[in-house]
Amino acid sequence: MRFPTSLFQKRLAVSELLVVVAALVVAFIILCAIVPGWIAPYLPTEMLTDQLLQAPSAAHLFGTDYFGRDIFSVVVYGSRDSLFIGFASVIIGGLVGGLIGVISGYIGGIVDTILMRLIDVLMTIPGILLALAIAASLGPSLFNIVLAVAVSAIPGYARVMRGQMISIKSRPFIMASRSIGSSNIQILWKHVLPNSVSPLLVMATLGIGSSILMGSGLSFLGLGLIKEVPDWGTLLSQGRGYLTVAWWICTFPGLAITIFVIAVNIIGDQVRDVLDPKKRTA
Amino acid sequence: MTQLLDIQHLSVDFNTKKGLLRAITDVSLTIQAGETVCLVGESGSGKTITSKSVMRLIDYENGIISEGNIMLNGIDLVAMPQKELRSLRGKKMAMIFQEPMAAFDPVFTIGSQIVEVIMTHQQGSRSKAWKHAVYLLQRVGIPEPDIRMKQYPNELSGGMLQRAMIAMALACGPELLIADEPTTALDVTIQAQILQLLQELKTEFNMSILLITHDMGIAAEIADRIIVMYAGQVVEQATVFQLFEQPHHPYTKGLLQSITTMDSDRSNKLYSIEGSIPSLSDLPTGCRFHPRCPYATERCVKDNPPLQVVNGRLTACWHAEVLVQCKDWSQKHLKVDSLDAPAIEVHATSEAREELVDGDNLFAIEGLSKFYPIRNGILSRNKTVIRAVDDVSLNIRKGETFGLVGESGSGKSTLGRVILQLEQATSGRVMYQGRDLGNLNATGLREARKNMQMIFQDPYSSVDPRWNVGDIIGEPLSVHEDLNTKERRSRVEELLEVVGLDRTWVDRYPHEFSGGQRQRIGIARAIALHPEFILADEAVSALDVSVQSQIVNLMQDLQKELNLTYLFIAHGLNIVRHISDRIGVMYLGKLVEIAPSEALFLHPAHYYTKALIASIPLPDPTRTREYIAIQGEIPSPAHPPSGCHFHTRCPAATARCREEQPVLREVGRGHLTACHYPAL
Amino acid sequence: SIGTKEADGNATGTTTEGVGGKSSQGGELSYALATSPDTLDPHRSGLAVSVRVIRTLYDSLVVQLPDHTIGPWLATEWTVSPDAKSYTFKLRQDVKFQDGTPFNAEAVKYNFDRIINPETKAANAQALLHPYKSSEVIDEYTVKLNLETPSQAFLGNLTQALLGLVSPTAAKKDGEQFGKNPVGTGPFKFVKWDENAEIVVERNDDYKWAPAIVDNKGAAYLDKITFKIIPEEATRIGSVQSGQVHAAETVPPQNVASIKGDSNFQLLQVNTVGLPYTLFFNQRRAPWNDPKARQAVQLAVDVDSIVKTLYLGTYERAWSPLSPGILGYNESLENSIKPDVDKANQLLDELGWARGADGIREKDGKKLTIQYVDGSPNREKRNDIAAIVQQQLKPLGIDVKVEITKDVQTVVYINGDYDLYGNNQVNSDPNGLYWFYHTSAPNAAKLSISGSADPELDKLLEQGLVESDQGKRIAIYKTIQKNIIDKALILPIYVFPYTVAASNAVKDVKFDTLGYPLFNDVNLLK
Amino acid sequence: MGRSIITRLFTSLFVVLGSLILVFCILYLLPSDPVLMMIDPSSATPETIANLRHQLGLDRPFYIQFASYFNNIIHGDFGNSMMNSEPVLPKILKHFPATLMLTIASSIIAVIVGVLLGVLSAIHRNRWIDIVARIVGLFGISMPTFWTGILLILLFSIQLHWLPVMGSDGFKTLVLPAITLGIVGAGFIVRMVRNSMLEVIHEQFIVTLRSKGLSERAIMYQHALRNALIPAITMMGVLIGEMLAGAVVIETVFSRQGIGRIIADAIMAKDLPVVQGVVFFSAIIYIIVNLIVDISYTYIDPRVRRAH
Ligand SMILES: Nc1ncnc2c1ncn2[C@@H]1O[C@H](COP(=O)(O)OP(=O)(O)OP(=O)(O)O)[C@@H](O)[C@H]1O
Ligand SMILES: Nc1ncnc2c1ncn2[C@@H]1O[C@H](COP(=O)(O)OP(=O)(O)OP(=O)(O)O)[C@@H](O)[C@H]1O
Ligand SMILES: [Mg+2]
Ligand SMILES: [Mg+2]
Repeated sequence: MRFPTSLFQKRLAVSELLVVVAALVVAFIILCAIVPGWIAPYLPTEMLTDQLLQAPSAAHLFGTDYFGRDIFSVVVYGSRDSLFIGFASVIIGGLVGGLIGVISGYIGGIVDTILMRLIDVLMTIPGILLALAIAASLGPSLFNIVLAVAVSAIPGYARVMRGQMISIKSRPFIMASRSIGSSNIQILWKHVLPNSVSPLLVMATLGIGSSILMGSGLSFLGLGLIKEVPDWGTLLSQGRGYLTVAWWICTFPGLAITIFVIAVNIIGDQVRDVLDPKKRTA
Repeated sequence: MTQLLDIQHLSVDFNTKKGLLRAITDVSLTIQAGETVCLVGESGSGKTITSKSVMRLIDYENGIISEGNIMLNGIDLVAMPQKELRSLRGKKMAMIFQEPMAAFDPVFTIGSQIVEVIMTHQQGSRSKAWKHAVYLLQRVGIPEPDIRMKQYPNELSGGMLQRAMIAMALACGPELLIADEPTTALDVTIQAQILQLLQELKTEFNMSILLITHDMGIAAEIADRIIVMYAGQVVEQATVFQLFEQPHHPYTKGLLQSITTMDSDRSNKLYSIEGSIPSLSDLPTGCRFHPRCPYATERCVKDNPPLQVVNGRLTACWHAEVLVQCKDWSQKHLKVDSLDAPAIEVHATSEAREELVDGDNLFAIEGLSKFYPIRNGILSRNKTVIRAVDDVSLNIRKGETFGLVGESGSGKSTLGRVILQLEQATSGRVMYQGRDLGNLNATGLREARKNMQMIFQDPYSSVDPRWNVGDIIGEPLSVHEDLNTKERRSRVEELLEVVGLDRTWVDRYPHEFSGGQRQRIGIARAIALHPEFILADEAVSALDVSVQSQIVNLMQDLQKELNLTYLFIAHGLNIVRHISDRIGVMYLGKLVEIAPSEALFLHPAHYYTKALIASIPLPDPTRTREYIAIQGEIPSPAHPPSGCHFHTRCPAATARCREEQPVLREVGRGHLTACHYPAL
Repeated sequence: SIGTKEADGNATGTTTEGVGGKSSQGGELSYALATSPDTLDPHRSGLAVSVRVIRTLYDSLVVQLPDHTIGPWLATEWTVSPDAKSYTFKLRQDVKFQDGTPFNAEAVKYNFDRIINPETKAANAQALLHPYKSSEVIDEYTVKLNLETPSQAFLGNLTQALLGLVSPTAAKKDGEQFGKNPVGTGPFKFVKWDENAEIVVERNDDYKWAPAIVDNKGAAYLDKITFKIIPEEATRIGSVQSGQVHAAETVPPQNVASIKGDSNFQLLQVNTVGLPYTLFFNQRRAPWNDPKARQAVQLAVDVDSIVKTLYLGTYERAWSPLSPGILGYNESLENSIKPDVDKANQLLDELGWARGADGIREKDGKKLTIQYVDGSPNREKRNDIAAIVQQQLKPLGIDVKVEITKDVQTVVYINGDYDLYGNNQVNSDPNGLYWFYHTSAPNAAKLSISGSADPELDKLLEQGLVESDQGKRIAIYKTIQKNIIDKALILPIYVFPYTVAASNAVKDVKFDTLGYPLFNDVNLLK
Repeated sequence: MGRSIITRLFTSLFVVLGSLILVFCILYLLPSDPVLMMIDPSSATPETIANLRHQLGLDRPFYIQFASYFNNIIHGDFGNSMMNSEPVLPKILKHFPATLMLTIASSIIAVIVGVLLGVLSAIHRNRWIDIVARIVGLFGISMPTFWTGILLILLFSIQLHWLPVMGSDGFKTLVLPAITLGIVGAGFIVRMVRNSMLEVIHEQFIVTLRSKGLSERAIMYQHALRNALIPAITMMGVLIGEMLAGAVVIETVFSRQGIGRIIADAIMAKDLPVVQGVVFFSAIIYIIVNLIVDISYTYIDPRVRRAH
């Protein structure tokens, strides 16, 4: 593209500013997940029994919880599992769902019919029930939570990907490639897939947020993850009983989830815009 | 005479991410009451913006009128607030658009959308408005208007919708009707009907028309005055006779010369203006046309010529006065002898080509059919099929160009796809050099594909937007040939050069090219493997006339150099005539006529062919076309009429035509037609 | 005045006194329960929350008085046979079930036979009734209960609500569905049960056989009680604070202070009796079958700190396998153990567990770990206890793996897949220890939590069950308690106080010896 | 149309069967044993346990268990809860109305708020209204519902005493849960309506409408919105499913009766007949809702209507 970049920089609209802020937020949270030790002043397991339920202060930015843990530190360390739940379940759900969609949409016919009925089966059971049943069956481990959330996300990805496949399949450049003599696999790999992943990508960015939320819903229902360092959902769920006496315990992890999900969504919207060839060439 | 519309020194800017962008600069034009003015120019020259400025619709598209005046009947439109403008829009001035399907709200009935405009501007009851709407529909020639009123846009054909659109525009009796390419999306046959209708209505409603078109034929036919725009500026303004008699601006001259006429010498190259229209963000200095102008001087590079009176017309060229004196300038641009006059000399070259009538067959197509089943309801037992291609037999000879014409939906593209085995035929055979392509296995077919390539209508959507040019052109090479990256790159660069593109552009992406350039990319890809045969499906239809000529020339050059055989599908009959050796005419999946190019145009045997040819607007204002043009629209291919499919629209149809399906039979040397009563 | 009065550990049956003294008649009490009862059939129920409702619907043969003696209720007097294997009860003659069925010896026989009938699918009641064998109707109002073996706990168990007496007519009629249509002799009659929402009971006007532990011997003052089921803590407390209900049970520790500090509300609190919340070592698994290893943990876990941190001073720390207030409670164990990390380290060193690179002790290539199993949800912050224990044992070089599971039954009682697991039991008799510490029968369907197989302990527990001399019996249980602590079989954590937050309008809520609320005297200030 | 509905119902049968099998399989994996939850294993002998398992048919092979379950369903017998022997069907029917009310009420809130904000935000693209509406929408989909719920209780019930904290009787108890769940739905709808409005606004026919002299208001609300709602309606089916799922959490927070709590409890207790019953029920609802969506789709979008 040959845009004069200086013009771009001058006119940074509010919504663009929003994207920049969102990107910074996400970057910071990812940094927290990778190297929490650099950011957190305390260890997340450190129980300062003489400093229970302290309100936010300079010493404890987000206050302390009923164990006497520094909530800021717990939130910082907890980002790791939260993000893991978010990212891993999206990757698993996206890959499996995407693959089903690709096969279904590209092959079509009876394969499509069968796969789509199977997806319908998954769709008829509300996501959280499926997750609940899986989590209950397999027990609450990080991986099982991820699995539960991922499975419930599969139908969405499969449908979107199938739709993409079907619409891309009929675009003229696919026929162009076929007329050149490219094989099905070549066309699928080199044209169809690259052109159809963008909605999947957008969905995935948005899915990170909903996965984290679903994880916290499972915590609330008592099927959450129990680890030394709680993820945000668990922390929020554990702290909810203290809302009237120590609002900070669940407010900060709650905000962490909300802000992260908002930021990811803003970026997802931006990804949608950037990946949309219509908007790119306009 | 009073000016109905008076635009003075209009400049329009757009607020974009890149800052302010001036789309049109210092445009002045006037329209008198009862006058038809045509606005012509290449795509992107600012025609639509000008018309939308009049309606002040650009306000909604981040557009700002930064300079100038627009007066409608003495009312200043520029200063007027939107609220008051609304009472003028639809009432004093109305607009019709290019894509009638897109211009209607899909979720409301036609009737309610017409009634809506009446109710917005006039007091009165709904039932009165409804009655008026019915009258209007009837007036624009829509049969059964009462039923149509209650139908939704998707239930009407394109031609029908354009009529409805016109009815809607006329609802409040506007003084000015702006029509932005009202017929471009329609078939020639329908186009002729619509143009005729517009002219009738103009007098009946006593209004002025501002018609935007890029078809000089249409302008010649309908305009009183023509305004030529280039890169956001008016470059010439003259009466239709003045303009066609002697264009003063080199751009106008170029445009007129680019037109492929019915008598253009098929052995000659088509004239074309070099290069393409500049982008608004990157305008040349001085006269904006100078980079493409063969007469450009230093002055043209430095200073922008004003629109000034030269020989009783307005033109914006420093050298107009001098140029028109030149000898080669004053050569007549258009010479249209009467079509039915048989006196056109047969060019020597075409005679030579005539031999091809008996040449070697590259393709022998026998009884080819392609039916598409359509589902109506999941349980519905009575399967309906669309007979997209119905029992077509023809031969394509080595080295020739076989043209295929016909209205939209007649099955041209489908036939092309089935020949190339991109789709499985329902029945029939495609023999390629004696081999039945239908019997090949996957690898055999892929091998065969090396020899058969395709160029597509839309140069943009037929390339993967995520690939750069090098990859796009290199794709056939990487599929079929074992080359390393360097070899492939150098081959791609060669190909770029062959199709007239810069070899350094390999890393660019499709969206960074103009339409004509993109089509060259498509051609480069098609010839990469040195194929024997190329299917060009509407390969030039989406391009501007000047660019069309460039591409057609290129294709012809390549044909000579590489000894290619073309199947050239198009709906622009002029172009087909120019490029093709033989032409087939399709109607509702059937091949109704095959003939050598000249013979077809001189002696069309089938009434459908005749009608098609008669529908072509002639770029000569001195001749008025007689409207023998076909009535009605193409029937649905799912339920084709009995007997001769064309009988419903044929002036010569008899009872026999209704019952008996005619077969192709020879009516002249190499001239076949499927008509019981050929018009020879 | 604030009607709050906290019961101290020994004083069960605490009452709150009305301000005016004169109780007002009528009114509807709404009382929020923390979980949903499983059934209102006492014989099939296994949840404490059910007992709170069941107690309003049913009466028992006998009642336990605050001094641990047994008093009359539906039985006016009783005799025990010399071999202590049969009990003969004389019954009140003026009692009838709420459906009109007369209460008599037949009814009592029907009830107890029903409990041991497998088709009833009786739950805890079956265990409480053990070792009941059969009943004999002596005359209309005299019944004799025969036992397989003598049991000193038997009479005490009869005081429990789960052995309350159901109407034979109704039980026969409704069969499986009796739990949804309960009929007893209690002060309140069942009206309706909207699952997950509320249970409504109304006054039984005929009632005049209240036990000694309440003042009002006749029909209750309240017209109705609506038990609202509100599992979510914040919602439950919120509904009292907002005035939507009169009272709510199980006040989380963090809310205790604010309720106490609010002059519009009162906080009622009574310690439950039986076995306190205790962490049991699974003695089947090495290395925790070794007393020294267990002692190291016992010395390293700072229970005081746990209880203070989590319960903010509202729960008492437990010291013994039994809770204060029960017969034979051994006070001498209180403050007997002080955290001593050095000693704990030393013990583990002695056992050959050496610290590995990550600070966790190892021996023979195996890490020193504790599989700490706890149930979900985080009831009474028990999961949090696990979290703290995990942190407290880390410096000692023990890796505590916390497993929170919904399915404790399988993990603990069937698979025995744990090293440490916590539990408690509300019980009226120290014999409750038997089920936890006695070597389990080889064909038992369920493992005992402690996995004890200690002949000495077995013998003591068997003696305790049959010893008829109260003094000797107390001594036996004191020994047992000391024994258990000395061998570090368990880590007693806290004594659970039953807490109720109530508006000041609620007067005269009383509690039985086990800490269950009694509504006979309750009245609402208008 | 009528015919295609029948075919759809027919294929739906297989989908329902599929969901039943799926849930059956998942729950079959649950390690816990419902029998042990029903009786006290400490006193029951292994024989009684075995007897009970036999009685409940739990000792039969997996596929036979399913076959007999399915056979019973065909005969209208959904079995009894393992926990308290209550017949499943009446239990579901009893609890369903509360959930339905919640779903409907929150959908109404979601649609009204969502469409309003979505339209405003599209019309005023990139102005402050847009930014605010988008952020509100984002908050809606980003806050864990139980958190929102508790916050609302604290504010409206405990601080302001405006609304009851909990319960499922009467209109007042519906308000807070419906808002909590409605906010989520509104968040989704805002995004959808905004996106499709933006797309519609750039359609050619909007230009035509302007050229007809219509007011912006009429163009936006009569024409653009109606077109924009078409894709939004397809989402409604999904949304209602989400709302039913959201009920699981909301009903717990607000101590409402409802199907959500039933199933949560049943799943954890491995109460197969109840879980199966609810899944069957929710599959049916899903299918019906989507059928309704499709029918209303054809009603609103004439392009689809013709295709039928
Ligand atoms: N909203 C807009 N913002 C920025 N640039 C615009 C906008 N609308 C049109 N333009 C630019 O203004 C120039 C003139 O456009 P216009 O639509 O008037 O061309 P035209 O002559 O009607 O061409 P065509 O024959 O393709 O319709 C083009 O370069 C176009 O890209
Ligand atoms: N894949 C398909 N499925 C169903 N019908 C089809 C399909 N492709 C084409 N048709 C139908 O077959 C008929 C012929 O279509 P085709 O595209 O060949 O026409 P055409 O002559 O190329 O028209 P145009 O000039 O508009 O390109 C049309 O009625 C079209 O609707
Ligand atoms: Mg235009
Ligand atoms: Mg075509």
